[in-house]
Amino acid sequence: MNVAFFFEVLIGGLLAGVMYSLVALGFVLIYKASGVFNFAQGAMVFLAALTFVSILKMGINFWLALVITLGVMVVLGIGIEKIVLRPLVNQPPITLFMATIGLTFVLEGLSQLVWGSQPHGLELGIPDVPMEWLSQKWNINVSQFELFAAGVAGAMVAGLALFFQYTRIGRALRAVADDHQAALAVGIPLKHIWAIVWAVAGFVALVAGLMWGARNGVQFALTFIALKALPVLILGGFESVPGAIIGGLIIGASEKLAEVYVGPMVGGGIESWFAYVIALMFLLVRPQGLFGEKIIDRV
Amino acid sequence: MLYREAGQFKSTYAEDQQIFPIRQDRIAVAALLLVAFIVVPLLANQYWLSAILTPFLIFALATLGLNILTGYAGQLSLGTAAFMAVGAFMAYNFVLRMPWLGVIPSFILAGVCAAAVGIVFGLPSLRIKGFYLAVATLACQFFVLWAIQRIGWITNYSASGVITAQKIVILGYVFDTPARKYVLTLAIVAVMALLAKNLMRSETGRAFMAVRDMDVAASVIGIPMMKTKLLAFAISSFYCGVAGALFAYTYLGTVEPEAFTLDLSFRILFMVIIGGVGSILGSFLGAAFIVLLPIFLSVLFGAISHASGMEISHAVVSNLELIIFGALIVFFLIVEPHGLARLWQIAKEKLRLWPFPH
Amino acid sequence: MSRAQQVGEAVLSVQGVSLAFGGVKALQEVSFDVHEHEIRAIIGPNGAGKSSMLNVLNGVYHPQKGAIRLRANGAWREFRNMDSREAASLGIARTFQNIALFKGMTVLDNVLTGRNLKMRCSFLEQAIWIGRARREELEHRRAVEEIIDFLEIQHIRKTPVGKLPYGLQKRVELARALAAEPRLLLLDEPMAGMNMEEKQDMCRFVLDVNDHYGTTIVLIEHDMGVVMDISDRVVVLDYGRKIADGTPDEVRANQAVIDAYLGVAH
Amino acid sequence: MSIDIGTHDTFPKLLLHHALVRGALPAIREKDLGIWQTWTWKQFADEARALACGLAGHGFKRGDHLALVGDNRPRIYAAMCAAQCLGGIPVPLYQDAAATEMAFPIQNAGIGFAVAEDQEQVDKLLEILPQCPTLERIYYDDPRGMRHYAQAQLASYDSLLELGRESLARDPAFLEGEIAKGAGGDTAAMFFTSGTTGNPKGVVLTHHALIDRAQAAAEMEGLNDADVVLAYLPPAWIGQNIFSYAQPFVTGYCICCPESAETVMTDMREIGPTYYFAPPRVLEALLTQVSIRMEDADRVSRFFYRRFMGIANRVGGAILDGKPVGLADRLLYWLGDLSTYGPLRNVLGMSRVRVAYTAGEAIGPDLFRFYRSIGINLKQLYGSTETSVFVCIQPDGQVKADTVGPAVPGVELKFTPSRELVIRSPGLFKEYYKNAQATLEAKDRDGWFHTGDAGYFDADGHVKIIDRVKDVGKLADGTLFAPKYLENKLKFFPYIKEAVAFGDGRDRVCVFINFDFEAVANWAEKRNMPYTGYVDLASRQEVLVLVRECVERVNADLAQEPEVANSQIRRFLILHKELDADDGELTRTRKVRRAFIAEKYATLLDALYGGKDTVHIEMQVKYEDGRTGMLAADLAIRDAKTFPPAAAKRAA
Repeated sequence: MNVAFFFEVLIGGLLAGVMYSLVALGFVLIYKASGVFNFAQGAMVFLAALTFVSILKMGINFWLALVITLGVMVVLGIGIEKIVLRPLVNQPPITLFMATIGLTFVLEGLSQLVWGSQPHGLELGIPDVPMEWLSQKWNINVSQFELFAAGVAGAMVAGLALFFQYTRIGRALRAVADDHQAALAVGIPLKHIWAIVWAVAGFVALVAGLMWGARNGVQFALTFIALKALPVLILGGFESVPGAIIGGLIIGASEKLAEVYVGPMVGGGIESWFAYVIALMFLLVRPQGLFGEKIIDRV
Repeated sequence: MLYREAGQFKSTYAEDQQIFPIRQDRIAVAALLLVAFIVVPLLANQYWLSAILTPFLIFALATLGLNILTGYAGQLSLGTAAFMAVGAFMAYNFVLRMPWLGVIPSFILAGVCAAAVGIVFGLPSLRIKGFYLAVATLACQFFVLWAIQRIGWITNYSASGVITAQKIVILGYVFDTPARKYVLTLAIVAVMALLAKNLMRSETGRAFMAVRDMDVAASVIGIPMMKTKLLAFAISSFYCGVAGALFAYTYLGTVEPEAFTLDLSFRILFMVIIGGVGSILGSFLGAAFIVLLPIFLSVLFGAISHASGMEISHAVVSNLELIIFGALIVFFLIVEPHGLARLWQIAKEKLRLWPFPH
Repeated sequence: MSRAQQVGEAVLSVQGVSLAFGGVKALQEVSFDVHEHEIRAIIGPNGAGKSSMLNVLNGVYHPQKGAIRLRANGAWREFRNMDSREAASLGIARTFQNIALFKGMTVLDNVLTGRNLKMRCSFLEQAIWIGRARREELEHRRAVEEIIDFLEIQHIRKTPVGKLPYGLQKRVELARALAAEPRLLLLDEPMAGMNMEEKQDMCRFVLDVNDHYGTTIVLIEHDMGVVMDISDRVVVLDYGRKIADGTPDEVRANQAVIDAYLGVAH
Repeated sequence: MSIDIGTHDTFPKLLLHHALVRGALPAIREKDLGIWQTWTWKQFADEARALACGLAGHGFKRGDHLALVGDNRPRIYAAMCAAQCLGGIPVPLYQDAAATEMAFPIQNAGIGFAVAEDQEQVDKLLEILPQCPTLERIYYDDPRGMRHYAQAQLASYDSLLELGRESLARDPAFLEGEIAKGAGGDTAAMFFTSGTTGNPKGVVLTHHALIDRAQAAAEMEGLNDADVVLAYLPPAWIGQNIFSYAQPFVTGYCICCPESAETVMTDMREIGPTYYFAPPRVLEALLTQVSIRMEDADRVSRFFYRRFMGIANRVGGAILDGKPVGLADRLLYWLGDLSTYGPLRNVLGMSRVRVAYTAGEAIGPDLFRFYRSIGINLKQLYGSTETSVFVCIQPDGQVKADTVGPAVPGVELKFTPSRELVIRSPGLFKEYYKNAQATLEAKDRDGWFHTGDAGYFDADGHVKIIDRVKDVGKLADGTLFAPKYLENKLKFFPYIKEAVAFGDGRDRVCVFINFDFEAVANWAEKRNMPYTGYVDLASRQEVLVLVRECVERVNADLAQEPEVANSQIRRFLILHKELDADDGELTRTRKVRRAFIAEKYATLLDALYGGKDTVHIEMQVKYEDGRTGMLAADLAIRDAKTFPPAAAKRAA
C-alpha cells in the first residue's frame, strides 16, 4: 500500500479532527462549568458563522464584522444563561439537556429568520489548496486551510489554557468545575461565572463557525457538526479540554482512515456513524472516557 | 368535585390494585374509548383522521416506548427513530417475504426485531450512564439508518429507497380508508398501552424504577442489573418498532429512511418530557401536545396573515414555528418540569378533595 | 431477654477478612461469627471499617484476603467474592446508612421490590396480567401488608417515600429488607440521625423482628448506648482491626474498647 | 321484611337466622392489612359458634360473665355472641379505661373470663389480677408481642377457636341445645354506666329488651340489610353497642370497623355509611375541621362556599323536611348541592347517609342546622343504657333543634311534678347488678324508670330536656337554676369547649370556661396574635373579651325565657387547663363532674363569688408524655352584662 497516501490521509484526518475539537471545546467549557450538556452548541456555531457572513455581505470590513459578531455571541451566551438556565437550576440534567434542544430550535429559527436561509460562501483568504512543498517533496497533499485551521485551534486552546491558568475568572472557573460549594465558599458568584462561560462558549462557537463556514460554506448543515463533536466528547470526556483535543485527533484520523480503507468494502458513507462506534468501543473498555476520573459507587 | 368516592371501598387486593381504582375514572375511560372507537370514525373528517389522530396515536405509542426506557428505567436514549425504522422496514420485509404470515404477526415480529436491535445497542448501558449513554444511542440512530440505505435486501433493492407500503389486509378485510386505518391503529395502541400499564405496575415495572432510582440498592435486594436494563431496552424498542411499522403503514403509506431521522427521535423525547417522565397517561398527553402545536401555530399564522391582509412568506412562517416551538419547550420545562401528567395529577387531587383546598 | 427462638449455633462466620481501597486498609484480618437468631452488633468509632465489613458481608465489596462462610440448610458454604445479588438470593438482606430507598415509588412499591426474588412470572405474563401473574402479585401484596402492619406504616402505604420524614423512611427501608424474608438481616446504623424517641421505636422494631420472625440480625452503630441494650454479642472494630468481641458487659469492661472510644493515641 | 322476634328471641337465634337467610351477605367488615376484610353472616355465625364451644370447653357456663376489652373488632363481637350462645353474659368494658377503672366491674360481677384485643389490654388485666382473683382466663386476639407472656391465665383467641372448632365438629348438637335453651327473658348483656359519682353500676339488659327496642327503631326508620354502619365509638357504650350489635342482629345490616382511631375519617369516607350515629361533640369536631380547612381555601371558592352555605342555611332544612320552598331557592339549592353540599357530604363520607342520629347531650342549634342544611337527615334521639337507648326519636319531617322528639312506639312517658321524666318501656333494664337499692331508686313498683332528667313537653308533644333533676337547683332568691342548660348554651359557641356553671343556693350564677383551643388558636392566628399555648391564650385580654361576648349573648338569650331569665351569668373565669377525663373532671363520656370540680377548684370558686378580679392558682399537671409538673397562673375574672327579663321588657 502507498505510504505517502496513507500519511496524506492520516494528516488530513488529524487536521479534520482538530476541526471537531474546535466544536467539542464549546461543549466542554459549558459542561465543565455548569454541568449542562449544551446541545445548542451546533446551532450557536451556525448562528455565529451566518451572522458574520451576513455582516460582511453588508460591506463592513472583516475585523469590525468579527468584533460585532463576537459581541452578538457574547450577548447571546449571557442571555441564554439568564433566560433559560438560571430558572432551571437544580433541575435534573436531562431537563437542562432538553432545554438546550429547545434552544437549538430557537437559534436555528432565529438565525434564518434574521439572515435568510440561503447558503453563503465564506472567504478567509486562505485557499483550500495543497501545500506545494509538501506535495513536491513527499507527494503528500495537505490543505493549507486545514493547517491554518489547526493553527487557529491550537492558538485558541493555548489561549484558553492561559485564560484558565492566569486570570482570576479562569481560576474561579476551574474552582467551579471542581466543586460548586467550594467555589461559593471562596466567594465567587456562580451566576457571573456561568454567564462568562457562556460568553466564552459563544466566542469558541464563532471561531468554529468561521473555520467550518470557510471550509464547507455557511449553510444549515453547519448545525449538524455538533453531532460530529459528540463522539469526540465521549471519547475525551465531557469535562476535559485536552480530552477534547486528543479525542478530536483520534476520531478525525481513525474516521478518515476507515473511510478510505474500510468504507469501500461496505459501500461507503460510514463516516456518519463510524466515529460513534469507535467512541463506543472505547467506552466499553474505559467508561469514564480518556481523561475523566473513575467513578466509585458509595454505599 | 366530580369525584364522589364515599362508599367506594375495596374488600380485596384485586379491587385495590386495579388500574382505575376510582369508579368515576373507570366510567370516564370507558366513555372515552367508546367515543374514540365509534363516534370519531363516524364523524371525523379525512384530514383529522389521517393528519392528526392517526399520527397522534402512533407518536403516543412510540412515546410510550421511550417512556418505558427513559421514564421508568431511567436510561436516556436518542435512538428512538432508529428502532422505529427497524420496525417499519422489517414489517415491510415480513409482509413482502412471508405474505402468509398476516399483517399483525408481521408487525409483532417487526417489533421483535427492533427489540433485538435494542438489546444490542443497550449493551453499553451496562457500563455507562447518563449522557454518555445518550450519545452512545446516537450511534444506533446513525448506524441503523446507514445500514438500511446500504443493505439492499432491506429495501428490496429499490433504487430510490422510498417504498410504497403494501395494503393492510387482515382476514380478508382491507384497511384502506383513513377511518379504517385509524381504527386499526387505535386498537393496537389501546391494547399495547394496557399491556404497558400492566407491566409497569407489576414486578418488571418496579425493577425498572428501582434501577432508575438507585441501582446499587436495587442489586443489593436482588434485582439483576443486566437483565433489567436489557429488558427495558428490548421492551422499549419493541414498542418503538411497532410504532414505526404503524408509522409507515397507517400514516405515511411509504417506507423510507428519511422518515426516521434524528429529528424524529428528538420529537419523541420531547413528547416524553412534555407529557411527563414515567407516566403512561403522560405519553399520550405529550404526543397530543407536540402533534397539535405546529397545527395550531400554522392555523394561527394563517389567521393573522388573513386578518392583517399582508402575506407572510412560507419561510418566515416555518422559522417562526421553529422558534415558538423551541421557546415553548423551554418555557414548559421551566414552568412544569414534570410535564402535563403532573398538572393533571394536581388538578385531579383538587377535584377529589373539593370543596377543601387540600 | 426472654425470646421466642433461643439463640442457636453459628450460621455465618467471617474468617480473616482483609479489605483495602488502593493504599487504604479498611479491614485487616477480621474474624468473627454470628449465631442463629442472635442480634450481633458491630461497633466502633467513625472510620473503624464497620460499613466496609457490612459491604463485604453482602458482597458489595470483595475482600482481598479471607472468606465468608454461610451455613445453608446444614452445610457450610464458603464465599470469596459473591456478588450482592447472590447474597440476596442466599437470604441476606440489608438497610443502608444513608437511606437507599427508591424515591420515585410509593412505600408499598418499595416494600414490594423487596420480594422480587420470590416472583416467578415472566414479564409477558405480567403484561397480560391474568392468572398466575395476577395471583402472584396479589399474594405478595398480602405478604407485604403483613410487614407494613408489623412496622406500623399502614397510614403511609401509598405515599411516595420521597415525601416522608427521615425516621419513617428508615422504617420503610427496614420493611423492604424484611419483605425478602431474610435469614440474615444487616442493619447499617439503623438509628443514625434519629432523636431519642425514634431510636427507641427503632430498637423496639429491631427486637420485635428478631423475636417475631426469628431473624438473625447483624447491626452496626457507632454510638454504643442503644446497641448495648439490644444486642446479644458485640464485635468492636477500630482502624479496621477487631479489638474486642463478646457480650455487651464484657465489651464495656474491655480496656482496648474504652481507649478506642476515648480516642487514646495508637 | 322485619323478622319475627317472637321466635328469634335471643341474639344467637337471630344470628343463626341471618346465617340461614342471608349467609352470603356481609355482616361485618374490618379495615385490616390495607383492605376491608369481610365476614359474611355465615362466617360470623360459624366463628361465634366455634368460639362458644371453645369457651364451653374451658368451663364457661350459663350465667357466667365474659369481659370484653377492646375496640370495635369482629372478634370482640363474635365473642359477645359466643357468650350469649351459652347463656352467658358479655360485659364490654371501655378499652381506653385505666386498669384500676376495670377492676370494679370485674370484681362486681365476679367475672372469670375475658377477651382482650391486644397486649395493651392484656397488660391492664394482668395488672389488676391480684384484686380480681375470679379472673381465671384471658384470651388475646392480636398475638403481637405476646410471646414472652407465661401467665397461666393467658391463651390466644386462635387457640380457643381451634379448640372450639374441634369440639363443635365432634358434637354439634351440644351448642344447638344451649342456644335453644336461651329465652328472651334471659340477660343478654351488662353495661357499666360510668356514674358521675361513686362506683359505676352494672345495667342488666335482657335479650327481649334490646331486641324489642332495636326492632322498634329499625321499623320506624325502615332499616334493612342493605344498610351500612361505621362502628367507631367504644363498644362498651350502649350507644355504640345497640348500633353495631343489637340492630344489625335484628335487621341484618353490615357494620364496619375502622383500622384505628386515627383513620376514622378516611375509613368513614371509604365505607360511606347509610346509617350514622354521632354524639354532638363528634359532629362539632367535624364542623370545626370543615371550617378550618375552608379557611385555607382561596378567596373565590371561600366566597362561593359562604354564599351557598347561606342558601343552605335558609332553605336546606325546609327542603329536607319536604316543606314548600320557592322555585328560585330550589334551583339555587340544587346548584349548591352540585357544587358544594354534595362534595362536602362526600369528603365527610356522608354521601349515602339516610338516617343519622345524635344524642347523649344537647346539641347546638347552629351545629344541628348545619348538617341538616347540607342534606344530611340528622335527627335527635333520647335514651339511656337503662332504656336500651330508644325512648324518643324525631320522626322525619318533625325535626327540631331543641327537642328530642316524641316517644318511640311502645314507650310511655310522663313528667313528675319535680319535672323529672319517667319512662315505662319494654326496653327497660332488669336491674342494677347486685345493687337492689339503686335499682329500687331508679325503677319504682309500677315499673316507671326515673331518668333523672328534667324537662317538659313542648307544644307538639316533643320532649324537651333541660338538665339533670338533681342538678336543677335554686338560686338564693328561689328562681330556677339549670346549670347544664346554661353550660350547653355556652358550649354551643365554637370558641367554648367546656363550661361549668355554679349558682345553686348562691345569690348569682358564675361559670368556669374552657375555650376550644383549636378554634381560638386559629382565631388568634388570623389576627396574628402570638401565643405560646393554652395557658398563654387564657390570659389574653382579647380572648377574655371574645369569651365575654359569648357569655353576654347567652344572657340575652336567657332573658327571653321566663323560667330561667333570672339565672343569667354574672361572672366568669377562663380555666388555666382543659378539663380532662384522666383527671376525673369529666366522665368517660365527657360530662362535667360539677361537684368534683367545685371541690378541686374551690379557691377559684371563692374568688368568683368573693368579688376578686384576679386569682392565683398553682397545681400539678400531667403532660402528654406522662411527666408531671407544677403550673402556676393568674386567672382574670370578668363580669358579664345581663339583660332585663323579656317579660319585664314587654311590660315596659
